[in-house]
Amino acid sequence: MAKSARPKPTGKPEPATPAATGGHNLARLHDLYRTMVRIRAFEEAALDAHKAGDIPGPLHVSIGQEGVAAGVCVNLSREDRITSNHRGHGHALAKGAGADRMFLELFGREGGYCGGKGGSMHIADFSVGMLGANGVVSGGIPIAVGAAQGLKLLRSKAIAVCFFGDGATNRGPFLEGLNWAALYNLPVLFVCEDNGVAAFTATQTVTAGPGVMARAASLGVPGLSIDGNDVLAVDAATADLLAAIRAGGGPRILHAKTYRWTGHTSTDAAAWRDPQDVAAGKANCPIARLAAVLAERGAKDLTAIAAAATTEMASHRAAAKAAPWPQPSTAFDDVQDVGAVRFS
Amino acid sequence: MAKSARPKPTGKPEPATPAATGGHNLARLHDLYRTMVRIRAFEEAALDAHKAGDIPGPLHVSIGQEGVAAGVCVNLSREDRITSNHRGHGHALAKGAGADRMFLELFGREGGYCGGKGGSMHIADFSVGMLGANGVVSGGIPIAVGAAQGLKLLRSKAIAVCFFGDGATNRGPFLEGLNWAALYNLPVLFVCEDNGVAAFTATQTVTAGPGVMARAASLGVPGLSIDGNDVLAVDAATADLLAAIRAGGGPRILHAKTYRWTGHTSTDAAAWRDPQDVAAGKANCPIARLAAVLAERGAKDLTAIAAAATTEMASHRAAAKAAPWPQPSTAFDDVQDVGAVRFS
Amino acid sequence: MTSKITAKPATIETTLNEAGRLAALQEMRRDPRVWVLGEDVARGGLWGQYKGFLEEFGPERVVSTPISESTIMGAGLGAALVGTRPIIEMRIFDFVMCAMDELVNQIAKIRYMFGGQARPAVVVRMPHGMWRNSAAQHSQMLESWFVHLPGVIVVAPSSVEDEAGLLVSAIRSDDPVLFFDPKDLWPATGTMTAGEIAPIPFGRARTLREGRDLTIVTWSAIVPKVIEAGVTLAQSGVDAEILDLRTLWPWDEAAVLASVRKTKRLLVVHEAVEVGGFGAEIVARVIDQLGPANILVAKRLGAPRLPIPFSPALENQIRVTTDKIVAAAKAAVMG
Amino acid sequence: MTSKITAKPATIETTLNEAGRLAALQEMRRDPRVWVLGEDVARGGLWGQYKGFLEEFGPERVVSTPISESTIMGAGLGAALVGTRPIIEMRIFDFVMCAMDELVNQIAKIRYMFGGQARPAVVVRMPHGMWRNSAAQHSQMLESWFVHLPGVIVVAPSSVEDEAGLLVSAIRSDDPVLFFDPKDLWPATGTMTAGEIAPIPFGRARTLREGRDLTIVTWSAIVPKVIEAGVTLAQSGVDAEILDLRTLWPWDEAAVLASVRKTKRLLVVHEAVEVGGFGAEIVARVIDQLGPANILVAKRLGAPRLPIPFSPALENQIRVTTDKIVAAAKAAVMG
Ligand SMILES: Cc1ncc(C[n+]2csc(CCOP(=O)(O)OP(=O)(O)O)c2C)c(N)n1
Ligand SMILES: Cc1ncc(C[n+]2csc(CCOP(=O)(O)OP(=O)(O)O)c2C)c(N)n1
Ligand SMILES: [Mg+2]
Ligand SMILES: [Mg+2]
Repeated sequence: MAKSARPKPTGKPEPATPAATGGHNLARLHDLYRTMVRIRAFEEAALDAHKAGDIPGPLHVSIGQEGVAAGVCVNLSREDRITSNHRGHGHALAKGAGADRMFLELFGREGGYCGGKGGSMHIADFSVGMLGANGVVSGGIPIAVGAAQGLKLLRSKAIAVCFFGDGATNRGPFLEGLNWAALYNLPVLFVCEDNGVAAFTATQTVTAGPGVMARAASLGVPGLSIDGNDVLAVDAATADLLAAIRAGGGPRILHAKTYRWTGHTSTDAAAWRDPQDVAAGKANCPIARLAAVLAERGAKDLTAIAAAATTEMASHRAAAKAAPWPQPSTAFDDVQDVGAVRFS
Repeated sequence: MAKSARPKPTGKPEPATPAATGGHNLARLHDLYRTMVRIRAFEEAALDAHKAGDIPGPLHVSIGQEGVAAGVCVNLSREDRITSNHRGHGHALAKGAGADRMFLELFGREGGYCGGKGGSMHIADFSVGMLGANGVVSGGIPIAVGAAQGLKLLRSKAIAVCFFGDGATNRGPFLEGLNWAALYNLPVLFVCEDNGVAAFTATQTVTAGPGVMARAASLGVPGLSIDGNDVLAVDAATADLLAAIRAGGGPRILHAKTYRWTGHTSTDAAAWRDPQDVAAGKANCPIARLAAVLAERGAKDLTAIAAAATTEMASHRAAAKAAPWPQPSTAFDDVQDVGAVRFS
Repeated sequence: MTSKITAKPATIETTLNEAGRLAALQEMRRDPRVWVLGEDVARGGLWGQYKGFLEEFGPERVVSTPISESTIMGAGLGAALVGTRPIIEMRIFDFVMCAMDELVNQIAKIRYMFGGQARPAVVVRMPHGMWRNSAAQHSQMLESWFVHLPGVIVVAPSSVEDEAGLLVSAIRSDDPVLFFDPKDLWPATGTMTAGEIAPIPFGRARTLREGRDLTIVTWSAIVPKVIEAGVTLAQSGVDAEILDLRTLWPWDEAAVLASVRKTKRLLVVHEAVEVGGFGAEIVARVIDQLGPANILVAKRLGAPRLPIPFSPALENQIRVTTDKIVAAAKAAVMG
Repeated sequence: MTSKITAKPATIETTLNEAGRLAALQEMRRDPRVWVLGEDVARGGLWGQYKGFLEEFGPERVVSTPISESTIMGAGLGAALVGTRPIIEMRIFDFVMCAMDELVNQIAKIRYMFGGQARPAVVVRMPHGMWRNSAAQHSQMLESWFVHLPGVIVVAPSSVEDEAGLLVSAIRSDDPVLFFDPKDLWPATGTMTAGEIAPIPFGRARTLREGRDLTIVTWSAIVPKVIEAGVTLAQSGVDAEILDLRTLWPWDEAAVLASVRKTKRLLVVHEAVEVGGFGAEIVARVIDQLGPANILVAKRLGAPRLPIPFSPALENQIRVTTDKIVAAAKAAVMG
């Protein structure tokens, strides 16, 4: 099984300079680039494997949205926690989860992060602070808020980051969770990954009022709204917000406008979308945009990095396909300690 | 059994003039006064009956908050619907429910609005558009929103009014319901009766951000914030908001600041409150304030109106105490048509 | 799949999904007070159960909603209270957990609490059950919970004809109906009468097979496997009587009792967790009514008390399969 | 009521409410990771179960929350995932309906879904049951639902000693524990051992009375009435064995089977609705394990399938009473 290249957790994150993206040092730009192309390569391989019938169940990929996961997580240390949603592969990879064990999980094989019990929608890696994807829209909001509250109680320096989509802003937990975080001045960053759609419905057709930032402000949570396809803007805004949070300033929100290239699930062609919109969305690729910046600064290794990512993911995919299924008896493990059943 | 004096439903409500409360005609001021003293008398009689052991279960009275129920409901016709919360006697009375049947219900007797099945927290009178109190905080919000949606679908001219407390603004249904109402441009007026407390906790200690109006605005629901103990201000603001709603302008919110004289339930002394606050709250009595306006305009019959209300409620109370218990077998009625059980 | 007229003019062959679509379509045409609300319904719904509805009935009667489950449920109730008849589409049963106050504390109780003033005539459609490796949060079966909840009717069809006829009844019912579409069987095909879909009354089981050796009581998505098991059993000389309950509240106690009186052996098969499932109620009731002395065996076969795992290797392990049904039935007949 | 030391130095006499308070107090003193969140808890909680906690542990460990049930439940879970041990106070069980996604889809499944990585060590306290005419939305008993829900432990004490000892176990448990405080019994008095409260293991029934004629299995707020009925029955020559299950999952099947093997007659008594209640599971399991041939009677006594009405005249009508228990037990012995 190929070894997964995890991005090194950036212990003390270097503060980014919001205005001058040129101020980023080249290593960090490379880090961001590598994370994004690894996510892209992961998602493309997963999509392909799903089409090939090797990944069972529903699959939600985040192609086009890589800038948000990468730009946020580059600012986190391993001790920081994240919660994610149904479209969480990118968040997990950016937080340092191993692509190898993720692929095994997607394939439902032994050695997967959840031993094959979770699949795509439930990937978690507690060892790197990834507290799990979630199959319920908004499900991660109260969990992140509680994690932040627990961390504060334990006098930890770590903080919590909560990724959710635009669709989640219409469920009750959004109001409750943000009010709660502001009330107890909790160290949590809410990240609204706004791709404009929720399943098969354009979010603006089911959302009233001036938008997520106004909602958050009305609940006492300030923040920044940025172009989520500009990974440097994401990085810079996150750094600013985290600085405030780590200084005890309470919760913040990052609203990142982005675009999802594919349909809702791997089997959804999203034929209802305006082809021009789709083309425009794809033209605004976060990876291509960073590549342009890097090229301007003289980077020559981009193709190699992308190729390495593709090779890496292909090898994880192949390894997953070759991996054994979990022992059937493990279906009975990890329900509960007391009162567990063992029969079939 | 004494006959209940229901306020006549004001078919075509006369628009109030917000600025000049003096512009109110005297009959309307009397109407408002009568409604308020009837609510006060009802609540005092109920509180006393509860202390005497004649009313079982929890009892939440609205003494001090009469201005909101009266000022809002004077603008409604019988066809308009309201939903209420756990502190709903005033809303029911102001909407035209009979104090006689309300007392019977509080006492758990035959002839009560719910046949003794509901009690104080579940009074409803569908015949006057009162769609029910609710034992769950925020429970009435989605119901009111749906009622408005149904009315719109049926091409009815009626609208829905949703009464809730400040405590309800921290539950998810507040976000969902307001977004929904704005989205579908529904004819619904949200009324936040803000007495500053939720059970045994001051609401501001558990609420972040700039407040309910900002939350509503962020969800696309504009409105007015007024002194809820100034019944004329409530009347005027409601008239304005309803005019907009009835003109097809979509939902509105009325935020009415008020004060609850008693503890959370009839058995709660609310000893934790600052005695000075309590004194100030009581000094700002909505009934006394309107009485002053009426006196200035030469009204002489206020004592008589108040005395009549007290007498009326005493007689309903006595009638309820003398009334028979519901037939035990009725416990089996009104569960469902198909699949109902009959045994004990 | 679009329904196609078969040779026999009186019936059509179609999918369970399409049967439900036709039933809702018929009722929305019949009664302008009927409407549907839920996520993505204007696009035909997640499962295509409402395909073409927007075009025919417009956006006021085919309401695509925000992801606001509490309000989908609660607004449906409110709209019923003023005289409309909403079909509340919950997409996948598990999400109903986001709307339980509205369902349990409001819809189920409102008529009773208000002494009969309220008539919450809603249908709550909640596609449920295990389905192509969707893991713990998209596969639950908790239908037994609602049998324990006063104020509601619980429907769990398994066939094309029942999906259609029971949905018509549900939409016409003045009681709130919890309608568990068997989502794994959406593409299952079958025949139904052509033309007007007649309502199927609640509380009547369907006898899928007559037999003398034991009574198998079952419902919902597991039914095709039970039928299969019945064939296998017959081949090995076990003559099983199979009853599909179709509705769990009210349930056809008389039919079950009559059958068990004959066979003296009862096996309840359901896809849900065995512990605390509706099978327990059936066994307890049969024992209560017939007396232990008149019964030789009363057993249940359900899933072990585990969340649903994702991997096919694990899901298959805990699923109730045809083999397990055959084995349990044989054991019951030997026992 | 404050606990007072009685003549026997080894025990104290106190209320069930105070027993719970002492247990939580002891555990919060023992383990700084334990904390409590819920509405009004800083003021001692709705029921006084946390009186004095704020003063001793401060506002970070005694967290009065907004009326945000989803987040009370979900934040408790999140805080557990980083290593704290929250007591999630839900005030009144019925409000848990506002937090079912967090309980059912998240807390109960998270360990399993994540292959063992998560340990949701939370206690969810949910005072439940009929209580001084509080009507349908403040009186529900749905404990059987959670027996059917994999991933959780279900506890339902009825005595002072069990409230204390089981709450200590719950707080120390790494599994999520749903703790049903019997709210009608808050003021009930009883004795418990003085000093350190020892944990009571889950899954062990308590025999309240030994007898030969029938086995009555029961739990929660109805227990004092069953005890009373036992005395009355004895006076009329019926010798009932009474078992208080105390925990419903795991439940003490061995104790129940042993008793029914002896008496051959089973009566399950619970306050909840009979249809689909946990009594059904007990009957089904006993029949399954002992075989119908070895049992003379297996019956249940619970409430009829109705929401709880408000009026004393109606509530009394549908309640399980001592008289009904006596009558059911006599019928079981005759039958
Ligand atoms: C409570 C709940 N309701 C509905 C769903 C079905 N569902 C899954 S993802 C999704 C859309 C979510 O949109 P968004 O949050 O914007 O995320 P995106 O898919 O766009 O990344 C829906 C409706 C769900 N999983 N949970
Ligand atoms: C969902 C829910 N949580 C908690 C309660 C308990 N409770 C009843 S009233 C109340 C306070 C409500 O405060 P508010 O809405 O401001 O109304 P007020 O009592 O001040 O009129 C609480 C917490 C409840 N009934 N429902
Ligand atoms: Mg989206
Ligand atoms: Mg209040």
